[in-house]
Amino acid sequence: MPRSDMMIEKGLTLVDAINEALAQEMEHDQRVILLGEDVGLNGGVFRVTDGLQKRFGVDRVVDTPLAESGIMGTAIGLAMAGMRPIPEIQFEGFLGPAYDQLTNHAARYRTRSRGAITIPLTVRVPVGGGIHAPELHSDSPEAIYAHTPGLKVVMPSTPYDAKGLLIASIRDPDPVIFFEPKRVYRSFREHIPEEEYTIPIGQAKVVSEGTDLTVVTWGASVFECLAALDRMPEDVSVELIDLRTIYPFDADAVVESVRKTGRCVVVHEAPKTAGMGAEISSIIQEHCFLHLKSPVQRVAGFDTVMPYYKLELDYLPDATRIAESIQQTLAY
Amino acid sequence: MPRSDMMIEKGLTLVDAINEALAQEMEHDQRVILLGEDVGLNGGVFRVTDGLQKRFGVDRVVDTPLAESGIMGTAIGLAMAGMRPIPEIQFEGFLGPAYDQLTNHAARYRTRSRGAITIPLTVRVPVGGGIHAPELHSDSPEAIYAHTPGLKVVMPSTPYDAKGLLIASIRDPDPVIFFEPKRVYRSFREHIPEEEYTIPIGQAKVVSEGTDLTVVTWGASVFECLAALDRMPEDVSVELIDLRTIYPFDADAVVESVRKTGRCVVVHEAPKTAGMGAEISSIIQEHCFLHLKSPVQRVAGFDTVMPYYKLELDYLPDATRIAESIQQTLAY
Amino acid sequence: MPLKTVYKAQIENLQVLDENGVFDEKLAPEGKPERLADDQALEAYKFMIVCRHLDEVAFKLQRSGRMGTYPQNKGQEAAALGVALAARKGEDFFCPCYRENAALWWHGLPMHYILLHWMGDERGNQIPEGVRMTPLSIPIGTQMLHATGIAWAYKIRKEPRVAITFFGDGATSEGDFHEAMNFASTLQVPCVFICQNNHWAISVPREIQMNSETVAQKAIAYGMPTIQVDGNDLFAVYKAAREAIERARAGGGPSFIEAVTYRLGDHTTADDARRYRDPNEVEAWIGKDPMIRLRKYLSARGLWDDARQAEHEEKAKVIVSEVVKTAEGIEKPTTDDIFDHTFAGPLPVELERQKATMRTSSLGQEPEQAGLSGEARRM
Amino acid sequence: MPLKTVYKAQIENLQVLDENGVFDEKLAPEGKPERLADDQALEAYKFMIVCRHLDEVAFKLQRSGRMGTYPQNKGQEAAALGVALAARKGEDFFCPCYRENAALWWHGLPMHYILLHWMGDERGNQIPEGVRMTPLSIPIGTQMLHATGIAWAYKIRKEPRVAITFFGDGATSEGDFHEAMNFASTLQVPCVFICQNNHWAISVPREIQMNSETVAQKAIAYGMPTIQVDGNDLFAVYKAAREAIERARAGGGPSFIEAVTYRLGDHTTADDARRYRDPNEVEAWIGKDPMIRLRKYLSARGLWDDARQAEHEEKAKVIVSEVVKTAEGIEKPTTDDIFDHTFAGPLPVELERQKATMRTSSLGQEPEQAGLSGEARRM
Ligand SMILES: Cc1ncc(C[n+]2csc(CCOP(=O)(O)OP(=O)(O)O)c2C)c(N)n1
Ligand SMILES: Cc1ncc(C[n+]2csc(CCOP(=O)(O)OP(=O)(O)O)c2C)c(N)n1
Ligand SMILES: [Mg+2]
Ligand SMILES: [Mg+2]
Repeated sequence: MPRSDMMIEKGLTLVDAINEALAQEMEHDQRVILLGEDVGLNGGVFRVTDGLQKRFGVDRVVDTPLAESGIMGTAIGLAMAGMRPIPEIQFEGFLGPAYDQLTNHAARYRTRSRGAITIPLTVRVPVGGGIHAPELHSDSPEAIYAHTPGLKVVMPSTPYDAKGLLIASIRDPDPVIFFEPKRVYRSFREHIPEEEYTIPIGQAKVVSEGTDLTVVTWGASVFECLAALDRMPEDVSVELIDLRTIYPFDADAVVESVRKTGRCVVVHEAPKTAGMGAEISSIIQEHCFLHLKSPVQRVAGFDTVMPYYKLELDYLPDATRIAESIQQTLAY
Repeated sequence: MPRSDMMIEKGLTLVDAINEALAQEMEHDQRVILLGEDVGLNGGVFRVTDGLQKRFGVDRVVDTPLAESGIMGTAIGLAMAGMRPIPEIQFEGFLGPAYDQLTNHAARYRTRSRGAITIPLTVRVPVGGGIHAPELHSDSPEAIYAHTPGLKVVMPSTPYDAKGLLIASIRDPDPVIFFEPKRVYRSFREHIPEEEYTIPIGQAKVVSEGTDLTVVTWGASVFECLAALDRMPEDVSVELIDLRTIYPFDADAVVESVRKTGRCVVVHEAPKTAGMGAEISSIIQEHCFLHLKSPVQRVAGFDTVMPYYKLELDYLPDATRIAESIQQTLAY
Repeated sequence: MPLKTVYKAQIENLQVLDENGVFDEKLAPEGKPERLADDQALEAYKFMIVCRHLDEVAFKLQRSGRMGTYPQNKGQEAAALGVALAARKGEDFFCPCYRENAALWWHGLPMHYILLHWMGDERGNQIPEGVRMTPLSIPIGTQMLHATGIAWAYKIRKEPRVAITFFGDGATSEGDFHEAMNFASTLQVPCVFICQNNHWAISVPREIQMNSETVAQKAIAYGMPTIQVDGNDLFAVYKAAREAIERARAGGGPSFIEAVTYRLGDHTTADDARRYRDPNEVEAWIGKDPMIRLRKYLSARGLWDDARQAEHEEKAKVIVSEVVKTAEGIEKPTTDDIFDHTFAGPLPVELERQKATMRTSSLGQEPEQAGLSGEARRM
Repeated sequence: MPLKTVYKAQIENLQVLDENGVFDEKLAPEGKPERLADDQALEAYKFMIVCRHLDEVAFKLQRSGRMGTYPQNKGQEAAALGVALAARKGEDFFCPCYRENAALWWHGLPMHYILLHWMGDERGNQIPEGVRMTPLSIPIGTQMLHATGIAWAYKIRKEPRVAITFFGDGATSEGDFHEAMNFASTLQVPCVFICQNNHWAISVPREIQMNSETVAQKAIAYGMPTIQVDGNDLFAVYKAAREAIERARAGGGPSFIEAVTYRLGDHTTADDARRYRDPNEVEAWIGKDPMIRLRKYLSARGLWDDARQAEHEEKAKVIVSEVVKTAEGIEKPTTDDIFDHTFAGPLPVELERQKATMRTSSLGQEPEQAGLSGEARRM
């Protein structure tokens, strides 16, 4: 699909970038098919697959029955049979019914069959809070899947990264969960290459360089962190790392940065306890022990169920909480 | 049921202790019912519910259809309606199909209804490896549930703890996952009180006191750690903590110990990345930063799918790996 | 007999009051319990006017930014209310989805609760004492298992109560639907399954959702009594629901009812059905609106006229604006509310700390750590 | 017509060869493709002898500590093999459970693979090139969705192949069964669902598992062609499977077959069925053994006698001992095997480190850290 005037002029949103990546991969690889609830004529509830059924036909962009385990399980079958299925789960809260197929089959098949059967599928899932959605539409379960061997877990925060990482995920011969931070879907536009490109899974991105403290984050929180950085005094130099891939995450980038800065704050929306922040904090401790000038801090969601939207902004880590934690860490 | 001669003479196994706790709670509380696959006449595949259907009838010890989501979901309904259901999931690998009901309903109902509807259920689940079982019968998913707000996660390692913690779990007004380390089911006997008693959820146990290093673990790994301690030189004094409750875990006990010893090794069977070891390591760093003489080490399962049984002992952390890590940590 | 028929089944369709207001007296003879009496029908109609009005107002609240996403119930009032009328208020229990507001309100849920829910406030789920239902359910297809479990408890305790669960056509595709039906049938619990087949699951029409000719036949898999009814016909729904509920109460086990109806509005306010739905189809169903035919029936019996219609529409406005005022008058919860209902007892230490400080970072939380920070600088 | 029948269905039961060896010529006339020819029946019988023998030996391997848990297939060979005979080897695809070894072996799975699997070795799942099946499946009820997806791929690519999935009566209680059936039917994919109803799911009898009179009627929910067959009758299974498979291949969509059979052994070697099963029930089914009646049939046709039986039992012993030798001759995998198949590409750094050191702790892993430890002591 040629880009719209708006896209040419102002750039692409995250939604546009994902849509373009899907279209381009479908164009050059007949094995790629999309399946899920309302992904067809309706173009998905976030319109991410808009226009794709019209373009590629009802056999390649398929509205399925309302059954997440069915979507994941048949996608696994499609993948076994040589297709490159891209199932969409409408919201991260509805990964629940697909959990068994995803973790006990998709994630295990390569190793349980010692390579004889492989599952090249990419599960697209909107993730995270902040859009005033109903219950179970605002969670951040990335740590659950990072703890599940055999899965790769990706979460881009920008249109550029989304396109490159999605293409890399689709081409990856193993199952990838591709989390799309829904708060960022249309929050800004970015000029990105029209041709296809990939960004390697597992590489973090240094969003801003710094020497006094490292902030590690991903997804929509990247923008809260940027806002927090804006509030820092001139003489404070913070390095901001967007992890982009949650598993396998770029420990080297994190460790290198913290060995330089000696201080770190990890930020994520998911509950603190046993979240990815714990993993990153531990890895830092293990590999930067003697460089650490203060304990790694975790600015995360609380260990409660994500509240309904009247309170969601109180729950989510925001620039204020992040900035405060940075300052406390610097002052330690 | 009166204790057998064997029990009187040699003590109770973990299986016996759980069976006794169930029987006693069923005896004094008509609301308690057991449900699950094969829990009735067959007494469960591990015989944990042996004799209970005969004693309490088919209405209180119920063989259900083969459907874990159904077991969990109807147990939730029973709990809503004032019963105290104790569903059994046959192996931790089969929590998968029940994941949605457990995490999106059982765990959330109290807070989503602001206390109007509560779910006092105790899910019993055999857990862990080491018994030469088939695929999906040897996993350790405790971190997944510790990261799920609204659930309590318990894992006793001894008959005494199992009885006291199970009774506490059943009486707890909220959902509890009660993991039973299957490797310990019949591995030893212990004399425990015949009358009912409870052990508070959330309290760790100091298995052995020490001053040089703290080992934190739970479940079957407790015994690997004890074996490792046996191999330590005379002059090395290790404090061994059995966490017993995974969520909410006893951070105070851990922190207090590490503030004393300055060194810590966390041991668990689950994969390392984003496992509970990460949480414990992070909490220690946060609260013992200046007391730490060496980085907290994690001796855990590898970040791979749990292998079939020919290789399971290579996968599971054993006394050798634990002892080595203790020594490296002490030498740091 | 080597090729023999070992099982037979069929599905009946019930309609009592058709879309022209024609009533089949044979199916629901005057004065018989399976026939809604005039006063009941009248009350039901008046109630529907209020429900419909609140539904329209809720839509507008969302449009004007005063409420989050809202799924309109328009056109499905008879399916909900027919069941509610057949169930015993204060005794039987509902496990709803989100398109049977009328049933919940009829059974005592304060009307503003549903607005509160969609305003992103859990207190809209804090079902008052004595009102017997679970809150609206967001994850599709999951609540039927709860109804089955609740009904199971009734059976165990020998209480003459029935659990009734509502769900859509789309929900019948979820595995949990299957498991609930099977548990209910094998355990023979007093549970009634009401499927509001409104022909759509967001943008997915029934034919893509399933390949069966009826939804009702899904119950055949479980050997469960089942029927298809005209869900826009209050009398048919009432008759079928009454039969199923009383059978369940009498120990006769669960039943399934497919109420054939139609989603007249968009899926929710976040949806635009014009993207995927033929307007002619909607047009055709507008004529089958359950309220139109009930009004015709009442008018034909001399119980209703334009004046009363106008009067009750006015009354509805007053009631509804009161409901909106109540909902909007409820202040934002405090942040303590995020924490306080996580567990029954005192909060775990870490969670208590999070609540007290509204922070998850460890620095600045513990007095001892504050003291230690001096040491840190010396390092 | 306000109360009208909108749907009708019935379930047929097919038996061609009864337990006394009596054959219904009308149902499968000599020479017709739906009738197994003599040479096929003969080959099948000989194969069953080997399968049965290997099954018994596997049981003993477990008892003598040379293998882990094993689920015997005894008594269910006809249900498996009847389907395998009707499917095209090298083209059609199986998604099995664990009680249709005969079908997998017939379609080319080296026999020792199944022993390897139960010996706790993933290489028993490393299906060789050209053999078209997934490995044995442990989590009950989950593999039918894979078959549906595979069949879907065939449909998309217009390949004349069929995916065939086997599962037990217990498996039909899982939500995934329902979702697979619904996806298969709505998408009209070439998938055949074979339920081996062996009356038990571990200790749970069919009547507690479900309240339906047949398993076959579960397919009515999906508008899917369905039949109940005598699963101990190779001819009935073959005829029904052939019809379903060829219908699927021709674009006629999925089918369901309930093969009524019986688990003659314990659930697995870890089970003791005497705890829950009436020995009289087992006794009655021993007489219905699929091999007994097939032998009668072949004998009646002059194709079999005691001498050939003895001869082939001897042959089976030789084959089976070879299979056991092969399985036991395979050395324990290296620990690298734990890691190497986690992902296609090079392992992530941390995982590579774990593989290289067989450790998860960070100390003693990195040279730099080793260097740092001097610093640490100075601290
Ligand atoms: C488990 C789950 N998956 C997906 C969704 C997203 N979703 C919300 S409503 C809906 C369609 C429901 O259709 P149906 O059951 O027919 O009910 P209706 O809305 O038509 O009343 C979907 C897919 C959800 N809420 N829950
Ligand atoms: C999801 C899941 N739940 C539970 C089990 C434990 N389990 C193994 S076999 C079995 C019974 C299976 O019965 P059925 O489907 O009838 O097959 P059969 O063993 O009779 O061939 C159970 C409950 C499992 N393997 N997977
Ligand atoms: Mg619908
Ligand atoms: Mg069975």
